[in-house]
Amino acid sequence: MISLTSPVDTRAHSLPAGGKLLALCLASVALFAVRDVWVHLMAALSVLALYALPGRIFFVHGVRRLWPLWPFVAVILAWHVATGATQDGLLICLRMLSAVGLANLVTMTTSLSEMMAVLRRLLRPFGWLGVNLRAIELAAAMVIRFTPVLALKGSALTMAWRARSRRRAGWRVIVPFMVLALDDADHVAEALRARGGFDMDRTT
Amino acid sequence: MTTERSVAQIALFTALIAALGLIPQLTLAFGVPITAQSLGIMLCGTVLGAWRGFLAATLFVGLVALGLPLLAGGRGGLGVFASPTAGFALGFPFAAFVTGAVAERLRGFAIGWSAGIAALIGGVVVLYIFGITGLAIVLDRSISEAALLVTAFLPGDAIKAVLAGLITAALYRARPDAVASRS
Amino acid sequence: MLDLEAVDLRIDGRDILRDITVRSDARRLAVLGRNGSGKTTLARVMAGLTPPSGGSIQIAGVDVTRDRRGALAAVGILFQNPDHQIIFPTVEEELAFGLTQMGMPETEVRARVQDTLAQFGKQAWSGAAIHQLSQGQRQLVCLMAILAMAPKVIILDEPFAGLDIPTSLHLHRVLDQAEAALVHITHDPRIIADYDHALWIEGGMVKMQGPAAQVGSAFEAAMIELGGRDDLTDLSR
Amino acid sequence: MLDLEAVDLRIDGRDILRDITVRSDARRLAVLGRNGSGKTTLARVMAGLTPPSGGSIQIAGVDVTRDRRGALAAVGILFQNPDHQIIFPTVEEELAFGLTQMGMPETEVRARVQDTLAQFGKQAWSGAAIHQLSQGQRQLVCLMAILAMAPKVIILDEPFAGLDIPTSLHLHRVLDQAEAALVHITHDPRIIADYDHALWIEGGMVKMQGPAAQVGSAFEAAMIELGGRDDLTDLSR
Ligand SMILES: Nc1ncnc2c1ncn2[C@@H]1O[C@H](COP(=O)(O)OP(=O)(O)OP(=O)(O)O)[C@@H](O)[C@H]1O
Ligand SMILES: Nc1ncnc2c1ncn2[C@@H]1O[C@H](COP(=O)(O)OP(=O)(O)OP(=O)(O)O)[C@@H](O)[C@H]1O
Ligand SMILES: O=C(O)CCCC[C@@H]1SC[C@@H]2NC(=O)N[C@@H]21
Ligand SMILES: [Mg+2]
Ligand SMILES: [Mg+2]
Repeated sequence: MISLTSPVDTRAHSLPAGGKLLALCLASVALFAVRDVWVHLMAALSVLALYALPGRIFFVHGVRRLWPLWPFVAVILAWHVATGATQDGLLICLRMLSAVGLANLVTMTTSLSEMMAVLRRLLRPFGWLGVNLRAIELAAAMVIRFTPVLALKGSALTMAWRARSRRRAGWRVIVPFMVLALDDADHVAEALRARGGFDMDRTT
Repeated sequence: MTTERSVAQIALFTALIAALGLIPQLTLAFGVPITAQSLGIMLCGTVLGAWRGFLAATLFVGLVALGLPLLAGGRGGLGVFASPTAGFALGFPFAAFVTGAVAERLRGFAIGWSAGIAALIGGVVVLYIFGITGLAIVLDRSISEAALLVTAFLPGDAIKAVLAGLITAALYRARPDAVASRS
Repeated sequence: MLDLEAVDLRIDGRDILRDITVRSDARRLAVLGRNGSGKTTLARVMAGLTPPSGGSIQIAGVDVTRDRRGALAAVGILFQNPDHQIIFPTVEEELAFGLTQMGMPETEVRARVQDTLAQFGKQAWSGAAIHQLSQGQRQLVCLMAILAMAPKVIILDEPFAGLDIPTSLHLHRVLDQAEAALVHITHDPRIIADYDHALWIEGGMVKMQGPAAQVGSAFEAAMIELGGRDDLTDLSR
Repeated sequence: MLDLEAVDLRIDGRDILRDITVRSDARRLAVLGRNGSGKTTLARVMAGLTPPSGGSIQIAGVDVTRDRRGALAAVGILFQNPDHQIIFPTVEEELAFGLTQMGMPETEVRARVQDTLAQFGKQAWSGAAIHQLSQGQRQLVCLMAILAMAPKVIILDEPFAGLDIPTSLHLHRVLDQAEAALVHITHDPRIIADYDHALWIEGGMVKMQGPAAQVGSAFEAAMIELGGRDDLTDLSR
């Protein structure tokens, strides 16, 4: 599965992930605290500049990922123009674009494994409290495993259906599919147990 | 229930929510998509029960935050949590939890009904509370204005709750011990 | 019965089947080949489940890839892995499904299901939950589901791999009595020694084709030769 | 090596295994039985995956049901259906997982994975997507994953059912050289003729136990006798 990391390498890639995340938090809080539209305009332009720094490909890629926000922008602007509060509308839109833009920027310049490492550090205290961190990590890996396997099982099931039916399978396979998926989860669970599993150090 | 089985089922349902995001979604005029993913959230609760449903949805939201494009339309990353739909995404785990908790408390009803009602309470009422709050904050609207926006989802979400009831009942018939809200 | 003409199949730019031509009216056709040679893929193509990238297929006069309604009466396929075939939770539902799909009225479906179960002495299974059966038992359920539909050609993908001796012997007799033509996929040449025609597939292509006894013994000799070596580089493809 | 004492297993009020006692230091132990007799269930119990309802199990001195970490070095199990065993999407990950679980450092894991692949001449598979492999190829992956972990006892649930002749012959040699003790489950008595000890399971109980040649031929005779009859009521349970 592809993550949403950027296609080009940037200098921001080498900055520590934890630092980027902390900066993002502070910036987001600041954006929601300030109510001056000029400050927001400056902020939005700075974010745009950040996107432009690594070059064209990065810029296009990043802006495309902000595109899903256009309906919000349109609705808010229309609404505020109609109610005569254009400046408020602008402020809300700019703030939203800057906040989402900055957050995307962190995602684009931080690899999945670095993110995982930060998460692991954040979760460590829970480990002391008895939370099974290895289980969490394996669960995440298994989601990535299940997604293509589910697609595969789905097509195997459709094939089994077509082998004995002239009608298309359609919605009728939803329940058999879920049953198959549940059974697959059971098999994976047993396969995990066969090779150690999670309770190795616990004597049940 | 072994830890392995819990973890495998949690991972499976997280993947299921992700897979439901592949069903082409319809984006409403104000930008929130109509998505089958909330059906996945309902099923987390009705099948896995409150806690494991909560964990499956949390894992999903966590993976989105880490940067995997699992939301409808291939969206993901931290930006999601600064955008107007953030309330819905952050509400997923709680919606799943309440769905499961309600389903567990309605054992007196036939399973289809208890699952359907639970899905309506958790997957619609609770999810909307989070979603509306998120919209109100990010778009700077009042709660009632934001609430007006989400009424557009009601018909679709009512259908999803019915589906959740039917699917859960059918699963219970095929694999009784896999439906946690009944065992 | 079987008419494959220059069948090709490419998946993701890889040739899985190449230029397979088989024309046979044999009642018993064997398909031999090593692991990964393309037997299962060929079976799926023959059953009309995977459309080929090139060439044409006719089974019992039906273009199985296009005419799915005709295909249902022409060809039935036993999948190699029972988990890939079973759709329903109980034995009865699984057996009834194909019959209902063929348009058989319900009372007749029920009678046919019971007959098929009785043929294998498994009347007790009708309401049984399939996932509680053992692997070999599940495989037998799959087989019964195909036999019940009585297609003109039955494709069996390693049917004996999971069955015990008495059940295998019994199945042998049932298949001998059945009117259907058989396409039997295996990597064990001894099982098909008395067949009419055999096809040896290697790397997705026909390596040899002819009378079963002849192809079978050539295949067996080659396999034992290969297995005797300790240099395994030949074994991988 | 193997010490099972009056093992019972009930599921949903049904006795699946009853009073199974086996005490054996044989390097090669065969488990014979018909479809549905309880072989796979017994294998799971032996591997510590299903806790028995009664009795006790020790494999290589480890109480495998309770001591899961100890069990990892004591016993490895090859599942009957490869799809039930495979956890990860690529061959490399699948082979590495068990080794990592045993606490092996990463560089060593990688080396061991490559060695195991090389032993079967399958270096080319390391990055391969498992779902694209054929059934027999997947089965071989599962086997390599077990062999890489080098447990003291290896339980094989019909390992040859899906493998071709050269791979079977090669596997035979590998298993002969392996230091591990084998528990080999099958319904084909010919395969295990040269084993040390055999166990014949019928309806979840031990029907016969002793030298493999003796048990094997008794089993074979009984099976052929059963299969020869046309009255099938005996075939169902
Ligand atoms: N979806 C796929 N994508 C790519 N390659 C595939 C796919 N399915 C099968 N293959 C490849 O095609 C070849 C033939 O596979 P197939 O399953 O037909 O073998 P087989 O002869 O049935 O083997 P076995 O005896 O092990 O069952 C294999 O090398 C396999 O890796
Ligand atoms: N979860 C379960 N619930 C109820 N019965 C079960 C369950 N699992 C297995 N059984 C029953 O236990 C019996 C033994 O099954 P098992 O899988 O051990 O057979 P087997 O000897 O391995 O057969 P095969 O040769 O077909 O693989 C079967 O009759 C099966 O129906
Ligand atoms: O994809 C996202 O960013 C999360 C938005 C979720 C959409 C919500 S879920 C409840 C309601 N019903 C829908 O069909 N869509 C919204
Ligand atoms: Mg095959
Ligand atoms: Mg078995």
